[in-house]
Amino acid sequence: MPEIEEAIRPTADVAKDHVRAVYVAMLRARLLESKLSSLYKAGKIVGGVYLGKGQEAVSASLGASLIQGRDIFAALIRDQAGRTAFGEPLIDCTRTYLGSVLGPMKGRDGNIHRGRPRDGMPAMISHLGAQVSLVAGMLMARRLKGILPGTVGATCVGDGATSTGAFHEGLNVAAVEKLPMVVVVANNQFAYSTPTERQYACDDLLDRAKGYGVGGHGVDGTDLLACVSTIGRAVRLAREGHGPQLVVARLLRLVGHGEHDDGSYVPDTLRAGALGRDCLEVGQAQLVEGGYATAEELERWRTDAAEEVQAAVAQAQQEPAPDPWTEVWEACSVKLSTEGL
Amino acid sequence: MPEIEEAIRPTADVAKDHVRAVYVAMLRARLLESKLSSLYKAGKIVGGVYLGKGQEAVSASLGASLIQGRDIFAALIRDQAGRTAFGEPLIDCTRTYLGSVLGPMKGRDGNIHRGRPRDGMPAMISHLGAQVSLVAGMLMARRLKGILPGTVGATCVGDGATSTGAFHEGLNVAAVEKLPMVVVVANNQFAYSTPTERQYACDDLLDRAKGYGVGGHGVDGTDLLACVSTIGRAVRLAREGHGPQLVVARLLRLVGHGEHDDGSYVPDTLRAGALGRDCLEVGQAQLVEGGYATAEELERWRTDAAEEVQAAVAQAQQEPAPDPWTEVWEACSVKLSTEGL
Amino acid sequence: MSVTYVDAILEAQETLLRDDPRVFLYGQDIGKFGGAFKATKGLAEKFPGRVLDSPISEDAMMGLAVGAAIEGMRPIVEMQFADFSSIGFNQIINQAATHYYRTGVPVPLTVRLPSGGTPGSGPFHSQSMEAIYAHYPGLVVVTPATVSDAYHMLIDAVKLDDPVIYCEHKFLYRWLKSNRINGDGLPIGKARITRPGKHATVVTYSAMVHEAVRAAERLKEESGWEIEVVDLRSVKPLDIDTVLASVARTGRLLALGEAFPWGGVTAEVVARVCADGFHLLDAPPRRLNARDTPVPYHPKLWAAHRPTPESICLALRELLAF
Amino acid sequence: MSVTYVDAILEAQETLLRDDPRVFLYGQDIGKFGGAFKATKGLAEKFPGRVLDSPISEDAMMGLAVGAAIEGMRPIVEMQFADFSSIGFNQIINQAATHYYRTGVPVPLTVRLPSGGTPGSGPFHSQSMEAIYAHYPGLVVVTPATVSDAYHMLIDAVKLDDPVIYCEHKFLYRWLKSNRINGDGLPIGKARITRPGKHATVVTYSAMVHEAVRAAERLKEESGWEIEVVDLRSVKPLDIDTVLASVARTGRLLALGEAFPWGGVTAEVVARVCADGFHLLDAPPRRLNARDTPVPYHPKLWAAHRPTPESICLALRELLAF
Ligand SMILES: Cc1ncc(C[n+]2csc(CCOP(=O)(O)OP(=O)(O)O)c2C)c(N)n1
Ligand SMILES: Cc1ncc(C[n+]2csc(CCOP(=O)(O)OP(=O)(O)O)c2C)c(N)n1
Ligand SMILES: [Mg+2]
Ligand SMILES: [Mg+2]
Repeated sequence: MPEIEEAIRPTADVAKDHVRAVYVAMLRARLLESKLSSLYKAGKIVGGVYLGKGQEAVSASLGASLIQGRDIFAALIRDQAGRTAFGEPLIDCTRTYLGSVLGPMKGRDGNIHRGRPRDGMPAMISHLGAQVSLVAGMLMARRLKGILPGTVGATCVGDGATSTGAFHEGLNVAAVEKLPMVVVVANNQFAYSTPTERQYACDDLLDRAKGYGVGGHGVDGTDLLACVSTIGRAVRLAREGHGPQLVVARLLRLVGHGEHDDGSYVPDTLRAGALGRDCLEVGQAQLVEGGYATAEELERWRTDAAEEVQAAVAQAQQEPAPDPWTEVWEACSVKLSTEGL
Repeated sequence: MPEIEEAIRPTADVAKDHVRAVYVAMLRARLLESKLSSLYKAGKIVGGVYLGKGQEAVSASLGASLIQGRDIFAALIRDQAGRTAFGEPLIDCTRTYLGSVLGPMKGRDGNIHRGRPRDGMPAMISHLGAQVSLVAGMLMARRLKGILPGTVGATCVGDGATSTGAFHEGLNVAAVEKLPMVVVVANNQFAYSTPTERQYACDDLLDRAKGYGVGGHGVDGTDLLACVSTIGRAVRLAREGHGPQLVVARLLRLVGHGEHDDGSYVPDTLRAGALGRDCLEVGQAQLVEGGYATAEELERWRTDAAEEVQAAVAQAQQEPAPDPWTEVWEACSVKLSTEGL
Repeated sequence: MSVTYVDAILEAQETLLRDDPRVFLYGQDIGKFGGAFKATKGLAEKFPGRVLDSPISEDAMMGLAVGAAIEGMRPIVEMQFADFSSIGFNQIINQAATHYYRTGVPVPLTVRLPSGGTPGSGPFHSQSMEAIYAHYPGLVVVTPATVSDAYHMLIDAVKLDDPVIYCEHKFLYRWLKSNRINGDGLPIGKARITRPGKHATVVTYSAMVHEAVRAAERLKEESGWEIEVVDLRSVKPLDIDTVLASVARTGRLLALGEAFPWGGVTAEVVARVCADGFHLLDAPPRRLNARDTPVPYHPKLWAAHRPTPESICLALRELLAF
Repeated sequence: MSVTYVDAILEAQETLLRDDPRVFLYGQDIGKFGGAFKATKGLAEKFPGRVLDSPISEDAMMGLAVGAAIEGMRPIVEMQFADFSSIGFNQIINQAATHYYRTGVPVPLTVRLPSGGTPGSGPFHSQSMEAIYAHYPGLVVVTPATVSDAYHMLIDAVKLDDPVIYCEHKFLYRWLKSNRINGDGLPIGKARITRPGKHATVVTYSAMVHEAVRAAERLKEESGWEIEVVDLRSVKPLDIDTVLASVARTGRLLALGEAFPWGGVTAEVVARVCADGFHLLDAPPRRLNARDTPVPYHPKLWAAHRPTPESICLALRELLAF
């Protein structure tokens, strides 16, 4: 697979564009999400809102390391930035949150459950951990079709999701099959309100990699450049045939679990500490200091992103809601009986 | 808990008696099981027969390190020796296999599913891994009642069972709660016909201990003295408050998965190698060489055990089968309605 | 001062923790945080060490509860949503449900399942799983529809020596209020005539009791029909005697539920009534369930997915017209 | 030369693997070993890389199958016993069943569940889970009772674009033989009149079809009654038209099943017949199921736990006497 290797191995130039692209995705996601938050507070959203604030560097680094149209990205609850980096249009998000029937889920499912499975973006179910084996299966299919190597499948989970049997079974199966898979654990120190000491007893979730026989990579999730390089390397290793790679990113969720939650259980000391840094601010400084972008570029990106968000919201808001009268109430694709039962 | 520590900390003498007791349990189990095997071939058994041949050293070392009436032993599929060492009377086994209504399960469940939950021996369900959290719960109950420390809960699983979500969730919960629990993995290289390379991808299942934040202990499961000391230490550490301990014993199942299976998928090279040693023979040699027992004693133990097995079989064979007419067909202990539905 | 349905659940748990040292609570975020729906608010502080946050491990949560129950404790497990009990399914149906029959040792645990649909909750936060659990011998399945039942049936569930699946309806949590918790002493296993009538019987449970009453009121106003509403309260055991007595009075049966249409409580009710009270029926019995798709996310779809007063009225009119 | 029921399953899988490159098999011990029941014997050698041994991870097995199906493959997953599908339950009902409705992308997978009781198998190797899966929108549930159906319905299941739960009865594996596999072309979703009759209809499926036929023969011999036996073949969709047509002829219905008595197929059948064919019934419909306890281990208890020709005859005599 030499040509694939080349395509993603960062040369100095590629790396620069890549970092810029990651940052832009983070920025677009952040602005979109803060808009969603306002809309939620204004009662304009259908259902709950779950944001990825503080996790954009991790998520976008992953999304941007994957190749849309070839790879698989099973985004999870806090992956707006990764989705954006992977190439999901913002309108998929606003349509879903605002209940447009034109969204990818047609109003049948909502918010972060959206996806386009045929475009390498499976639509998550709520049950945590369940997407790990699903991605493994998508990769198995490709192997059976003879189109592996060449594809990477990736998914993100939280620290809490590592306690699920599904996570364990899925990662283990992927390891047994030596699939080109990347599982990123965004360890944001809490699962809803539950701190990590009630979730696991090991020193570092990274200690699990060896037990599964997979590659292990730890990273400071607030550090954009570190995320780009570590997650990029994990994706590359998977792509090059080294089997599943487990990335554990340390960071903090800078919002509540959902917008209904103020996250007041997160101690101030944590917020004030290194984990509480805002990866977008860190990234911005890194971009300027490292000469990846100028202050003007940053400003323009922000303006562009704000306009784009505005447009995506405006468009979705004008679109019709699903109509129960024209809804096709069928759970199977094939009609075997007149009644459906 | 000083008095408990004393009770099990092997002094020279205690250690000798302890090793002898372990060996006797192994022997009794072996003879009982070979009798069960003959009975199975003669069509005298109700249902399937699952034996622990080759795993007696591991199992009995565990059973003998636990204190009946105080500790919990959730025996699994290949734990006849551990059950015997823990104190389960042989008649519980023969009654269950021969379908006597006087057995602990009254004919409602069979073979290795028997137990006496009120005496610290939960009755396993078939679903692998499920007993891990159950034992954790029994220990939690004791902690809540204020009678922890002082108790150890132990269970055995196979290499195959480590792939279950239940094993993962259960061990993780035990670790989070820092429960005095010992989980012994009898890695007998196969899960039914499936070799370990289709089961997991790590070098050694022991590598998992760190990922759960629990103690880890590896042992050659064919070596009686090694098992006694390693498993004894794991139990002691659990009892002394060091949280869950994971023991991984390397060995080989010297029989088929069940007596219906000839195990022909096990390569001869494995059988002929170090893992294929018979722990009972190894143990016998160790006993004699180490001065733990004389040849006469060994011979007497064998005769006693054979008689005991014969008696347990003879007794169970005379006993009545369950009678559907007098059977109490009730799944709940409380009768809430006349119909039960 | 009024008590909501979720307050009643909180209060019942407080009472149980206070009065019975064997009781403890186990679930995700139920400790200091007080639970996703605040059904355990303040309890961790009041009962230190007895209200425990669990990892996201529904299988282990249930296995742990069975183990504790075997040892004589009375665990109450909160599933964050009923839908996630699918992960604890194996431990519930194979470990908890079979234990008494297999060993003679009962398993006194209670699983709280925040159940049923609310607008915008979608396919994985809206499920009604009572029929799944009721299928299994060894489980008791209750579905309180009132504030008082929410309280008393939880107390009774925990007192029962057998495993109880306690299905609490999320839609009722804050919407349903009562001036006080006043029990009428009905035990688990007994249904209640929520609204007496004489022209047709609606047999239902949980949130649908209220939709049925609404439909009944509408039909009364509009056309003078007197619809009797029977609240099953527990779906297993199912109080067929009360149902039959009602059908004997009205001659007409509508079995109503919010769950999926294949099988389930409504099928069991109709099948039982037809087997035991065939001669009582003056018209073919009817069923009304949710539609045969996952529960949709968008409120507009959701409202058309489950039975509503409108669709209940429609079904009743057809039943009455027979 | 005769073909057994399990041979038919093996042969169907061989045909599928041969004719459709999208098909692969996944399950515990199904590779070189050929499966716990030898339903995949020789296939790993004939189709290298397409018959894969899985770890003991039913949740992941099902998740993997869904993922592969989304990508256009046609996985067949063998559960070692239906009972262990309780671990794959979440992936089946939440991932597979909801996928088409949620995303518009169908999930063409088949899960083979070795189901039902055999003497000495006990509570965890004897379960019938068809009713559990049939409750969920998005799943098709089939229950072949004949050698030919075992073959053809498996072929049809794999060809179907939707997830199919294929319940194969372990009791029939080697006991049921046929001279050849001769299909009658019935598709999934259509029931079959296995034995025509005129005095009563037994609606049943899977192994109980044979017990019903035995009972029918006995009643014919002993008293001249002509009992019609309807084999549902698939329990979801359930072919109520064929059932109603039969009941229209006989006026009497016994719904018979091997599963637990609360809910399930028999409740659904009775409820549907009563709703749609109330006027066709000359007697109250009856149900006969297993007893309401876990499936007992000892053959003597087992034989009294599930319906037998004797208990079916008894139920039919009461039905006929009405
Ligand atoms: C199996 C399962 N149990 C419970 C839940 C409810 N739930 C949704 S998100 C969440 C917390 C997740 O924590 P984590 O995995 O750390 O991800 P984070 O929200 O921190 O990104 C919980 C408990 C669920 N979705 N799935
Ligand atoms: C969840 C689950 N899936 C499948 C089975 C069927 N089964 C019974 S024993 C067994 C193999 C177990 O292997 P291992 O855990 O290594 O134990 P061993 O038999 O080698 O002692 C399997 C697959 C089961 N009991 N539980
Ligand atoms: Mg988290
Ligand atoms: Mg093994």
